[in-house]
Amino acid sequence: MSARTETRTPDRTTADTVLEVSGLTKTFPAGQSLLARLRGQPRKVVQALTDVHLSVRRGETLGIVGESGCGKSTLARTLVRLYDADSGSVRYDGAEVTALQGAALRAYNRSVQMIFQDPYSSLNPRMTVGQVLREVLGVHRMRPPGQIEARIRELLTLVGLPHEAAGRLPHEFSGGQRQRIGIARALALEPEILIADELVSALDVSVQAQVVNLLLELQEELHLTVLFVAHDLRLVRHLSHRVAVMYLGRVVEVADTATLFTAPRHPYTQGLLAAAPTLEPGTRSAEPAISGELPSPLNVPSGCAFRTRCPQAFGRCAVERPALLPVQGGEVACHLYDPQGPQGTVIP
Amino acid sequence: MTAVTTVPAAPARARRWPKPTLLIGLTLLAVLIVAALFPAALAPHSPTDFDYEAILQGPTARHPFGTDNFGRDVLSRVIYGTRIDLQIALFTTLFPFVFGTLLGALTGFRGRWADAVVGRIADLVVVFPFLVLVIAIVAVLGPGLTNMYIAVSAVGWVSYWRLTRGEVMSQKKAEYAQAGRVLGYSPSRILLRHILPNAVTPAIVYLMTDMSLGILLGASLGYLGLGAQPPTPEWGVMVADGKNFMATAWWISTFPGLALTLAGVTFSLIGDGLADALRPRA
Amino acid sequence: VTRGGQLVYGRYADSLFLDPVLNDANLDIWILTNLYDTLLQPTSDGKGVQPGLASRYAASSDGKTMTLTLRPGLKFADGSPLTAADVKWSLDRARQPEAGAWSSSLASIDSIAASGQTVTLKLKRPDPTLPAALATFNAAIMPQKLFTAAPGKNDAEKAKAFAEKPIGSGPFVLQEWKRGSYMVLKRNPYYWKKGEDGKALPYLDSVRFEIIPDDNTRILKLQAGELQGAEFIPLSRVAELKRDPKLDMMLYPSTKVSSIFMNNRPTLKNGSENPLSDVRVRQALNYATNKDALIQVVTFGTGKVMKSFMSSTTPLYDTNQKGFPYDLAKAKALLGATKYKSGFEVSVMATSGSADDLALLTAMQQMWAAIGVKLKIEQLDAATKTARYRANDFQMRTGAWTNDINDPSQITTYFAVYDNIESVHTGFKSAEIDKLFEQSQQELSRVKRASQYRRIQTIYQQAAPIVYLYETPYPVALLKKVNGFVQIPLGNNIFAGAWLDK
Amino acid sequence: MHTTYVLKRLLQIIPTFLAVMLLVFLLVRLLPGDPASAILGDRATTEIVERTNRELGLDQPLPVQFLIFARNLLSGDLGDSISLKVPVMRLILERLPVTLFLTVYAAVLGVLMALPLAVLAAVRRNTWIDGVIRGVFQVGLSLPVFYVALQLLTLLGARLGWFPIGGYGEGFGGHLYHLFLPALTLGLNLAAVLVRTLRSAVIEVLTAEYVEFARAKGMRPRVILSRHVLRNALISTVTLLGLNIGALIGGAVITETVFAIPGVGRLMVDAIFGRDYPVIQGLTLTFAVLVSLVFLMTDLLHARLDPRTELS
Amino acid sequence: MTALLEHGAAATTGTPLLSVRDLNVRIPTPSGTLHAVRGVSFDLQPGEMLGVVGESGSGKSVTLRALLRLHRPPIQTSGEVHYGGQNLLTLNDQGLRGVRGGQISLIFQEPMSALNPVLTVGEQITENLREHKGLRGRAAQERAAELLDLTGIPSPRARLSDYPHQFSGGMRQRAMIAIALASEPRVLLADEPTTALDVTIQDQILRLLLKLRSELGMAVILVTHDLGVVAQTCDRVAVMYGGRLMETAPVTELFRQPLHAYSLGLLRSLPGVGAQRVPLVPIPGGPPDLRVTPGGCAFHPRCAYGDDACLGAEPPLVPVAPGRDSACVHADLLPPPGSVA
Ligand SMILES: Nc1ncnc2c1ncn2[C@@H]1O[C@H](COP(=O)(O)OP(=O)(O)OP(=O)(O)O)[C@@H](O)[C@H]1O
Ligand SMILES: Nc1ncnc2c1ncn2[C@@H]1O[C@H](COP(=O)(O)OP(=O)(O)OP(=O)(O)O)[C@@H](O)[C@H]1O
Ligand SMILES: [Mg+2]
Ligand SMILES: [Mg+2]
Repeated sequence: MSARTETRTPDRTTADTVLEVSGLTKTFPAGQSLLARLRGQPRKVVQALTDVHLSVRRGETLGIVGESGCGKSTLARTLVRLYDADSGSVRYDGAEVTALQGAALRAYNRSVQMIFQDPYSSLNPRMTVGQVLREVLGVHRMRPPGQIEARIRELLTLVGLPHEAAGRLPHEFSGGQRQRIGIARALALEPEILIADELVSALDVSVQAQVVNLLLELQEELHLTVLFVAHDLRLVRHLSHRVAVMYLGRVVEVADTATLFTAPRHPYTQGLLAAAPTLEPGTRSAEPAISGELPSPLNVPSGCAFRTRCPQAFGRCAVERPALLPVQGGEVACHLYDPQGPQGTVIP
Repeated sequence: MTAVTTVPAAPARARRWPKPTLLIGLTLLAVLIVAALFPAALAPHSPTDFDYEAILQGPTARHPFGTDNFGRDVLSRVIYGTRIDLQIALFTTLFPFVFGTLLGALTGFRGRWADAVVGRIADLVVVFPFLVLVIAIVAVLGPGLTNMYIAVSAVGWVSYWRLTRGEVMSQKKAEYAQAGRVLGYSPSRILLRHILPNAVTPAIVYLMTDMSLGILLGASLGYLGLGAQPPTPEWGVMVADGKNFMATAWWISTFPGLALTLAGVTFSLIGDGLADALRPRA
Repeated sequence: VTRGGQLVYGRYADSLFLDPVLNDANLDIWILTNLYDTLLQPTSDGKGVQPGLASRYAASSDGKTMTLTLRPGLKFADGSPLTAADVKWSLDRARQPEAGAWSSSLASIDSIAASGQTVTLKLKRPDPTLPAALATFNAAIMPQKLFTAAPGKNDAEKAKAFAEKPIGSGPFVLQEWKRGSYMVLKRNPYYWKKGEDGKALPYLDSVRFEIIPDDNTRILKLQAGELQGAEFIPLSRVAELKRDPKLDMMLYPSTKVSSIFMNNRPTLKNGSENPLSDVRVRQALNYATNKDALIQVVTFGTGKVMKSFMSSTTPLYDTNQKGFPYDLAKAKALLGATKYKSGFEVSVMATSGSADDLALLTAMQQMWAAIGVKLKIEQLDAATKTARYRANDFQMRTGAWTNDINDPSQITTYFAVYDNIESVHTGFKSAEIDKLFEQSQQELSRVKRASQYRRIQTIYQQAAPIVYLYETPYPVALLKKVNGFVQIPLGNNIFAGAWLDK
Repeated sequence: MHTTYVLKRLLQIIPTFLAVMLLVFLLVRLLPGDPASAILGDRATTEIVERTNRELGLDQPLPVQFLIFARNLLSGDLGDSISLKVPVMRLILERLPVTLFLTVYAAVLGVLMALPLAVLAAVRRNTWIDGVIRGVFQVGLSLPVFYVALQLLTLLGARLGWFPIGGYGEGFGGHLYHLFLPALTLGLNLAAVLVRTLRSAVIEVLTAEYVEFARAKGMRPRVILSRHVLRNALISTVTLLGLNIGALIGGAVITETVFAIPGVGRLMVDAIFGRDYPVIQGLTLTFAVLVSLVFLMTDLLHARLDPRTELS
Repeated sequence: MTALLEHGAAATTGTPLLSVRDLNVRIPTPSGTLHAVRGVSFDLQPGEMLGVVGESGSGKSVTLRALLRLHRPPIQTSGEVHYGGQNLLTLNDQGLRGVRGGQISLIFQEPMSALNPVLTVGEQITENLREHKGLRGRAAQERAAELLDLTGIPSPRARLSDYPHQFSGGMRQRAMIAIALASEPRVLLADEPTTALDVTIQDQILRLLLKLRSELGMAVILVTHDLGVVAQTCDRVAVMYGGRLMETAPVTELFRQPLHAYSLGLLRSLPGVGAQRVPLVPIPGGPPDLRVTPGGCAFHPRCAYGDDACLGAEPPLVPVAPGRDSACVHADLLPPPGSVA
């Protein structure tokens, strides 16, 4: 079955790779009845991430897209060590981070920060913006005590909030402003990598634009590397240098933005793009892009996870999991693009 | 860098005045506290002195609430009772609240075996008949308020533990708590500074209900002779003592009964008000 | 009189165990005489004895033999004959030392002989208390055959089984018993005593006891006519119920005396010095106690001042006893002569939840404060209080007494004679009383006995081991249509002569 | 349907039961005063007390006593009451149904009062109706049970003569009639607790989108109330009821005393004051099992009412 | 009839199916009364798919609910909603119930909270069938299964006895549509029916709506804030801001040339297809405070084209071009969205 065990192609680990994810797997235990356990049935697990390979280049914006539940957040959270991976490795500047603890972990987190999706629950409702920032700066001794207030003002300016904002509680801010506060909080640690999990999904388009602009400016100014996790393909396309497409816990395609959006390879990517409504009235195709629903992560289909909804699936797809292989402008995990031909070398 | 200075001013800072419920509740509480602190200044008579000349007298100008079977002034006893009953309210809930909440925070946050162990103990406490425990403790240590507090505390923490544990378990999944971890905060900081303040509200609101329950429990134990000991002017015991005179001298139990109701209403108003006031604005 | 009907009577608590010999509680004792009959019976005024199952009894001149003649044709409630053999068996069972606390009342009996209608008691010594003892519940006559036929390996087990469905020769027989709820006694058709109409007692078809622990509820139920009688009316409500035109508020004379027992020992259990060991202190406390005020506050005017340690209803009570009239000056003077002239603190054990104890002690706190004595009230539940008291671990405690036997010897053994229970654990000991008591126990002359008892009461009063308080009656409220019911000074509820107006 | 779950829960009761057993055994023996003192009273001499203790087996070392207790328990024997001299099991079997009847009756009355009133208060929230309902129950919640009981008894029993004063009655109808006032007393207390929580639960349900959706579907108000609002509000009622019913069983003491009901509450108090060890032990264990079962039933009922619940 | 169903060809003439005039909704809150919908008027033609867009809080949902008079006191609804010759806002309760769900159905954004968690999907459909179609028992079951089938739920008969939580998000949305369709309504009001869903499922649901529209001849009001959804699905668009309609236009027209500064702002703030990683053009500022009556055009404080002409009375929604209404004083000044501002 495990036809694919060969090591990663060396060219992937280029000098400017800042974060290298390989073979990352993460499962969550699912509830199971006592009877089933007594019967010795294997414990069911939610397959949130399966053998994920991904490299992030310094200074780039890497978009991560995929349907709900495909593991985007899990990936983000595993990268910042909110979750411990089951297996696989994450290297930051060449150093393994999956086992970091204590001070080393804190140092890592200073470099790799995360901004959360929900502008309402990601801020402690009882702490003023000033307190939030003071705490981060204080705990990590980012500045001597005397300079903390000045730094807070600096950060607020950086994210475009008035200085008076320091004295206010989160509920006094709009959603967009709260996301700015979240960004300021992450930036207080002067990170190198910013992981933005659905940063603007909860915002109105007009406000989205404000936050997106801020992100662009900050990236310019602070040379940030950004992992931009989102649903919205239009935004991802606008922001990202490269895009990774995930499906059921796997990365199925990674490519330059231009390549991905103009010449998507994976049938899933194609379907996804087709399903996203464009702003051109009347361009809808006759047939639905992808039919059916996402299979349960408790019961991931064998072989290629997408085969159950794939219009081009064939025999091999059900038995062999396609590896993420390099193609022009990116990588794709689909038997259709197997250099040895779609039929590959597999038992019929 | 061009700061986005065009950001709109935040929505007008909505001043949150306490709701009328809370205001009324706090006002009533203030009245009770004044009565508890300065009973001597308010009460026209001694709460314990007998007056054999004035036994079982109905309300008069001299004794607005009448006198009891010892000729004691009911008004004065009600006023002096305030301190006792507020004390009961406080002491029956203080330890359960503090201990239960902290334990709930710890086990809800760290879970695993500690949670399981405490859960078992809580089961035990809940299925053990409260009265047996109270009477046992009171019998071992003697009746009186202190031992009632001990008995109630031995049981009372479970509610707070449950409430806080559940709330902490859900709060720790909130993104702000997760953010704390990514920001490299220590677990204790996340728990105490971030989660607990947000998780403690139900416990505080319950505290108010619990306070009136505490007073009522005092009254019930008084009925069984296990509560406050005479001549302590405790409202519940006064009501119980007056029950034999309900037909002939209604005032003996009615006025302390009103005081109990007043205290109950006070705590409940504060509870409702706090529930509202402490709810964080999203 | 009118015959028939059911009398529903409200009791504050249920009986526990209906065996005459092995029980201990007033709850049982006070109704047992309705189920079991004794050879002799106490008179209704509690001062003497009258014939019961035995129509005649005679003592030999040396006082060492007593001969009793049974009435002819006696039957148990199941119709089986009551024989002299039953009497012998019953008394033998009751007097064996294992038979609980009451066996000592029959201790003077050496042997018993039964023949025909005659029962002969051979005594070890003359015993003036024996007639009273034979009129006491533990000397009840039980059916030997039925009892021995009851399941069980030994006497205790058989007693348990038999007490479930007891058969005696009393006026009533147990018909139904739902523990904690009600008990129904039905008329024993074989009862020997005749009523005013010349026919066999009792008049009532049945008596139903309803258990109603709450005083208020009991009264409400009576007022609503759901009960025809209710015991233990709180004294605070006596005046009110007296005014109720539908009710007879009865205050039956009782042998109940309430007092405060003092620890007379020089040191307390915890080793500290005990001011109460000084007789002047004890007298001072007695004089400083305003009994009249207490009677007002605690008994709502129903009580009367206690002048001897025994109640005025007890045989051989000395009417010349003065007790301790309230005299604050005397109290101060007495205390002033001791080293406690500036006062002291004393602690008293009270029964928690007892309204009377609390009323009493709160009032006494105030009274004794006048002579500088600070009374600390310690409330304990009854079992704890008893345990502490029995271990002599107390300074003062509240207590009340009722006689079970129609004779002064019972209270005296407990209150005044050290050897039994250290004079109700006060530690009081008087060689003279011990001697007088021993003599009185064999003194057949009532006059001489009376003078011995006069002396005992005087000595006791002078030594003041207790604080004399008051005597109180049995408060029972009855509907007007209830007649002929009596609770005798010993506490026994006598339903045999009760009848209801139609 | 949930057999394994039920089995698991029943298994879980066992350790709790054992702990309760040990705890109550030690606790009663820690109490000052001994059964002999309690039943023999003031007068008994030392020899008599000792003899009684010997007869009761209380002179044995504690571990031995415990082993005997445990062994008898396994064979279903809770021992004999010391003061009443009858098997504890029999006492419990006699008295428990009374208390259970009262408790269930009270719970039914409580829910019957609380549910409609809570719904009314919720529907008319912040109006005077709401205020009156909440106010009345607040007063009920602030007064001691015995006071409420006595007032009900005086008014509905003695003054108006609608109900008998105390007692248990004969037959089902008799029980219903006799226990009405005590059940009402307890029920009022329970209702006061329920109304508070239910009102907010109903308000929550009323503002839930599915109620809005039902209205948008053109459902009749009655249908909306019964099918959509009440069914959902019932879920929280059941949970709340389960939590309170244990307290209700344990809290019947005072009601049983005032209303002269021969239930286990009164028995328990008498047993404790009388140091009747076997009765205390037996009742405590019964209570523990009962409450555990009530909790289990609540959870099962909850699962029935709310299909979202996962029992595990 | 079919002509009406042609995409983008909804007639602007003819008798409207639903006609809304001067709809106002006032919501009292502790801090003042929110005037959440202010003088909204529009017509819905038979078979038309009308999109309503606008930022969060602009009053889209409140408007939709007001159409069915779902707001309860103390919320006040005034104006006229004409349907079938009746004003729904003054109709008696019984008549209203017949229209609600019977003639006009409403579906919500969050199917999880809009479906009663304790009733099976089947029960919730048959409930509607009984109320509006008088169907009971087996017949109702059959019909319910048909409806589920119609919305594309596999093995519909078996799923009838499932509870909502046993469905996936997309299936729940379908189930809700099935419930709404049970009464064969003439109008379907859909409040963000796909916002919570993935694009792939959104695509399926929108197709379903389009299919049902053409098969059943329903008119649909589709509330959304996704302009892409509007572009792909609707015939006509109404743009809401601050409780008012700012512009109504045929969908192609709007995207070609918006005639309200706010519509323009909305379109501009979206990333264009062309340039990557260049700053977007946000609408500055935040939504208006609905508690205060604006002194002029509600959008004026955020508007790049605003001047004194916008102040004074609030500009009314007036026809500015054939089939197009706008409330913008400067409607004719506005450039097409693609050009640089
Ligand atoms: N803490 C957790 N416990 C159990 N399962 C989890 C947990 N977190 C995520 N999952 C499961 O893992 C899978 C991936 O979830 P994840 O949140 O990473 O998806 P996502 O791509 O971020 O989805 P969305 O777009 O909805 O945010 C899902 O099936 C989810 O249910
Ligand atoms: N029940 C209510 N109580 C108070 N304010 C309300 C209520 N319902 C709506 N509002 C307010 O009315 C305004 C319009 O709300 P509405 O829900 O119609 O917006 P919307 O356009 O649907 O927004 P969204 O896109 O977020 O759904 C908002 O300011 C909202 O806060
Ligand atoms: Mg996510
Ligand atoms: Mg909306």
